[in-house]
Amino acid sequence: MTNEDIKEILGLVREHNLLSFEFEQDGARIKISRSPLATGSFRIAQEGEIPSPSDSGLSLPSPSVPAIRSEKVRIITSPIVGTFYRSSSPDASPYVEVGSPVAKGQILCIIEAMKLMNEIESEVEGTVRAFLVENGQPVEYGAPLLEIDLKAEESA
Amino acid sequence: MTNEDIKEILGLVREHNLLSFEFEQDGARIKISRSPLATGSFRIAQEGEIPSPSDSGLSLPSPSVPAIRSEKVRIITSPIVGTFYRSSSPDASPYVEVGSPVAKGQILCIIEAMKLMNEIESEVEGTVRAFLVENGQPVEYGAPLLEIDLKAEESA
Amino acid sequence: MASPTKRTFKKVLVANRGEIAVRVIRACRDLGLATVAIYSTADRNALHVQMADEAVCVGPPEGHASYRNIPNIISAAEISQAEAIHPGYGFLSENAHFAEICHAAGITFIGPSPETISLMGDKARAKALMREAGVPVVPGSVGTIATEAEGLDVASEIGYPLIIKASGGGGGRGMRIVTAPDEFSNAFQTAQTEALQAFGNKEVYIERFFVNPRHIEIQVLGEADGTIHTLGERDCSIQRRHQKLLEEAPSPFITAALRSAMSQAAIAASKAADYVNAGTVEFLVDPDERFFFIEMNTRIQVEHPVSESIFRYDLVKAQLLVALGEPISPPPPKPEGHAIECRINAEDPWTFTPSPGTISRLILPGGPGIRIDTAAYQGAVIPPHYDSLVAKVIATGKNREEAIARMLRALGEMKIEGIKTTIPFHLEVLRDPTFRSGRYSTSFVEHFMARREEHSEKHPEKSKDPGPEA
Amino acid sequence: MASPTKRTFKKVLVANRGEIAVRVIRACRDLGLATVAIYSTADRNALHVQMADEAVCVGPPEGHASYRNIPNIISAAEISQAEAIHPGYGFLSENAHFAEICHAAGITFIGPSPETISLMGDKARAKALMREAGVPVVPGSVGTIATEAEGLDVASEIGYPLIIKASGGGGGRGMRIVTAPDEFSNAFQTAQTEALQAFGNKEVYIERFFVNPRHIEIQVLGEADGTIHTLGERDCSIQRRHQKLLEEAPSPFITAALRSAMSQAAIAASKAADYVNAGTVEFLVDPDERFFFIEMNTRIQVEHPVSESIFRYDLVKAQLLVALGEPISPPPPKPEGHAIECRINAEDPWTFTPSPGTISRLILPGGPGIRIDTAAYQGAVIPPHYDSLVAKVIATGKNREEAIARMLRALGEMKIEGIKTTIPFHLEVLRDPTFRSGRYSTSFVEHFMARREEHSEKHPEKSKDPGPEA
Repeated sequence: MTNEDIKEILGLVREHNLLSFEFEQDGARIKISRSPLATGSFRIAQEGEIPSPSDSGLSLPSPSVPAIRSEKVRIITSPIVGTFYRSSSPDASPYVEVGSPVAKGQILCIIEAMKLMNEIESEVEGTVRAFLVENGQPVEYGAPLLEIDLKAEESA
Repeated sequence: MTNEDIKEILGLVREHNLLSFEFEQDGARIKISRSPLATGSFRIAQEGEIPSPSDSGLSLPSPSVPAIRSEKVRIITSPIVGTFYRSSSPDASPYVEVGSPVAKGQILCIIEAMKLMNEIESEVEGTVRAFLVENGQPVEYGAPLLEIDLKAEESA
Repeated sequence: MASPTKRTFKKVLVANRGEIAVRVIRACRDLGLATVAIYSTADRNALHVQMADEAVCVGPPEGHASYRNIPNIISAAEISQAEAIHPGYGFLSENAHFAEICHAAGITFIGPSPETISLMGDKARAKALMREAGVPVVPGSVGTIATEAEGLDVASEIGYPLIIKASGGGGGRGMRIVTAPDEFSNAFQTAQTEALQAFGNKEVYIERFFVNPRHIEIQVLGEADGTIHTLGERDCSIQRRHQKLLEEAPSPFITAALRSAMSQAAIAASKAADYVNAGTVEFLVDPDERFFFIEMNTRIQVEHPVSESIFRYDLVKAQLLVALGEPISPPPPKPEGHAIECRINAEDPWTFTPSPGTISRLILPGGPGIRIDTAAYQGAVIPPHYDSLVAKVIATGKNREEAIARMLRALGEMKIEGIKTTIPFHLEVLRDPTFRSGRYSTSFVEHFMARREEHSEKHPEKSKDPGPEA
Repeated sequence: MASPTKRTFKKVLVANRGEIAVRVIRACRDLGLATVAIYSTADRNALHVQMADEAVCVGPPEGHASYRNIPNIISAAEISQAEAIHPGYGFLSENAHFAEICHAAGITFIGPSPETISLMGDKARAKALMREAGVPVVPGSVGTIATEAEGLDVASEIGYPLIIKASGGGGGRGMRIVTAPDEFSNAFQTAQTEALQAFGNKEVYIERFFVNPRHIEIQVLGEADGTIHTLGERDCSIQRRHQKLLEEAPSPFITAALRSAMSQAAIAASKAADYVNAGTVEFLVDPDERFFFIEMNTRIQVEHPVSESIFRYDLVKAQLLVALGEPISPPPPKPEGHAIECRINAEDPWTFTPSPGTISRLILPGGPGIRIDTAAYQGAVIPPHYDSLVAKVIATGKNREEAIARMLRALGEMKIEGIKTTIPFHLEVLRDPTFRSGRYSTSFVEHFMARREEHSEKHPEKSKDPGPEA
């Protein structure tokens, strides 16, 4: 064990706000005691304070929304920037409704971009659980569009 | 393990505000205990990164040097800015030496400032443990000058 | 140690803190001069300490024990072998005694002579000198007023409203406005008491009080041979309780003829005071464009960058060159464009209560036309012991409109978290129609705050403090 | 949606990132225009996203899928109802197809017409046009060279050394220097292969190669009515592998007569290309003061702030005004002072290896004569996917000496931790006697690095990398 090793350990102890730390090489012993007053690190505090980058009412992919909310739900996100529509035209009926069963490859909605209607297909089999965007709302890249409850075998 | 190694480790222990630190080379054993009063992690981290404010060879009071290093030792710091001398003139003998007993109010050294010799008196009774500044060296406000081992009743 | 007659120096001790210490270090660096910072124990991690080549701790946090501690500062210069001291503004910058001690210790004091500082520091003596020099002075008592009876006599000559001021003072303390003779007695006694408490000198004098004046100052720069340069005026009328908050140059009010007359008066004033180095002659200008000498500041001003920006001239560098006895290039005869400075203070933007603390997040503005003078950084501590100036933002444009647009943009993108700042105040002032019109006086802030108050009573939902992020 | 003929707009989408996105947002704000930022998922917390009024995520980190993703960017403009797009530099700024699509979608593209972009983007066609317009062009092939045999014929006319360049290229790729006929065959084939790989077009052309030229460019600004203004030259000779590192204006080499001749040539070039909006005509200037057209950049340049500083003229604001069809104030006929820009890149200062990461500590310089253009802040991430420019520091002084002193001061006080930066490189260049003399060419950096290498072999102990803090 060199001084460099010790220096690194001291840095880690401080970084992790430990009250004490024990370590034994051959007996493989570790003992860590952390300060109960340990606050979030500086960087975390700062991230929390950054203002929301958009005021435009666009549907934003929140950094904290995971792509998969649970093992049984898949969130479909927008692969492009455009306007979200649930049907092919104002008069047409929606491609799917909450509760609709969906098959792989089935059209879920369209994103209009540069006057083109881009059909968004389901990558999974399951049931529509919820819409996350209103009809006609603009969406950016990565914006969550809808949630699909996965079929049992998919979620396994 | 050389004296340089020990010095470095002691510096690190002080820098990281540890209460205790154990180390064993062959069995590779480490035990670290950190002060629960350690101030905000960000400030400490930053202080560590700030370049030393002085290149002038001045004796600097380190932010982490406590006024009292242990219950039994008192560090005498400079109340003014000037030049530290251990005697009243180059020919005179030093006011005190390491090991000298000192009484409250006894002159320990002088700080010359603006051609005036300012006598620094001991606030405590005890024995000179160490000088922390060389004779003739400039000192700033708060610079640690010498360490006094306190008499038993003082430290109680 | 440099001998008292030797003027040349290679190392400068900066006897100040905050943005002005940083400013002086920058000027020293531009000239290749080494720098020594001083600091109190509260400023151990301050930017000026990090930036200087050397740094000496001179005392505990309290200003009188550190940044005003003359023996420790002189001793710091001696042990670091600094041959000159730049005092910045505030602290010891207008302390003639300190300048004298520097000279006695063989240290070049970067500023005018102790005699000039002393003369201009005594407001009554300064005014008497100005009268002799033919500089228009605010009508008032000649010298100080000893008794209430004498005061009443002088008052009846001057006419009301009038103001009673402390002879040794400044910054609003020891000042009383009297609008009618029956208020005189009370005001006189209060002013004397305050003057004694604040400045250790109960002497007061009386002046005519102007209701809606502008506060305009002329920047001067005196060379050792007696040459006096001027760099136009700064309009400092945006004040709150005699504290300047926003300054601009040129003044939107001053005509070329008035500028020329005021510059001539400032030159006469400086010559009468044997003025050497940078200084500022402050005037009140009444709505009829008559101007009156108030005082001369014998140091660099907080707001010097607005003049620097439109003249493209480094005043602090010039201060150092004059002190070195080196030739300076004369400032250009005419400025170009328009500059505004906003003082960003660590204060509640509407109550102006100080808000010391740690800056947890900092984004400074930049881009074309923006200059930042600050000692702030992310993680820096604004201690409670000193003035609350955190940063000066200076916006320069080809005209006043462009300077205002740039300042609005800069303050809009500036982020300071962890402390409250006066950014929201400045943003509202910059959008205020009266400010935009350029037709404002020293009572602007009072009226602005009253309008704001009134509006918030009528529209309580809209008047919420938008917070430091607005 | 604005119709294609309607030019007025109130909201601008900034199709870029980093400091230039911040720069464009600032110019929009100065004019009261709303802004829409676009960003990749790697730039979610980027400063341009925080600063803009709105922001739209347009794709994953890779540039081709986000900042070069034309459908997503046009769609972002449509959903945010932005009526104009400013492309900045790089990415889609010189993509004629993108400019065309903008027009087709009724969006104002802030830049010259697609035809002009297309014409000047084809280096061979551009040169042919310049020859017609009487602008001196580097001696070389007329049009592209199809075969090796044809190339050898042309080469013997031009003489050696010569350079083979990709017709569709730039940035050093597809370029080969040939010093003698027997090297020609190999070089020609390699250049063709590289050109095909890099630009999808194997066409090459041949030019005379100059050994110690200067790279000097003229800033032009074309109005819709055909008026072409010039804002003097920038000297961009401090390059490493065709990447500019430091620029200054005016050039320490150019005489008034040469400046005037080059400006006239730049005007002729711009008129020949029906140039509208800001652009740059790049020239090589040989040691005998002969100048030759290289290419025209049909966008704002990275180094535009040096011209802005000495002309006190906002070029990006002018770009917006020209696109709006609003009158612009003509730039002043003569500049004042001297400006230098250092590009601070997230790279190892001596190997130039990219150093992406998180900025753990940031102190930006300030004070008189310093302008900062950056998207950096403490805590910001420099992603590995884009160019490594972190900040531009622009120092302006009354002369070159003052500008250099201020730049040295500014870079000395600048602290960037968490990533390596090229600050130490710039500090050494600024202190280099050849640079200080002003007598340098595009081979400066190569010689400078060689001298450095040599010195480090002789004095290994002194040559240690002083690190980002030096």
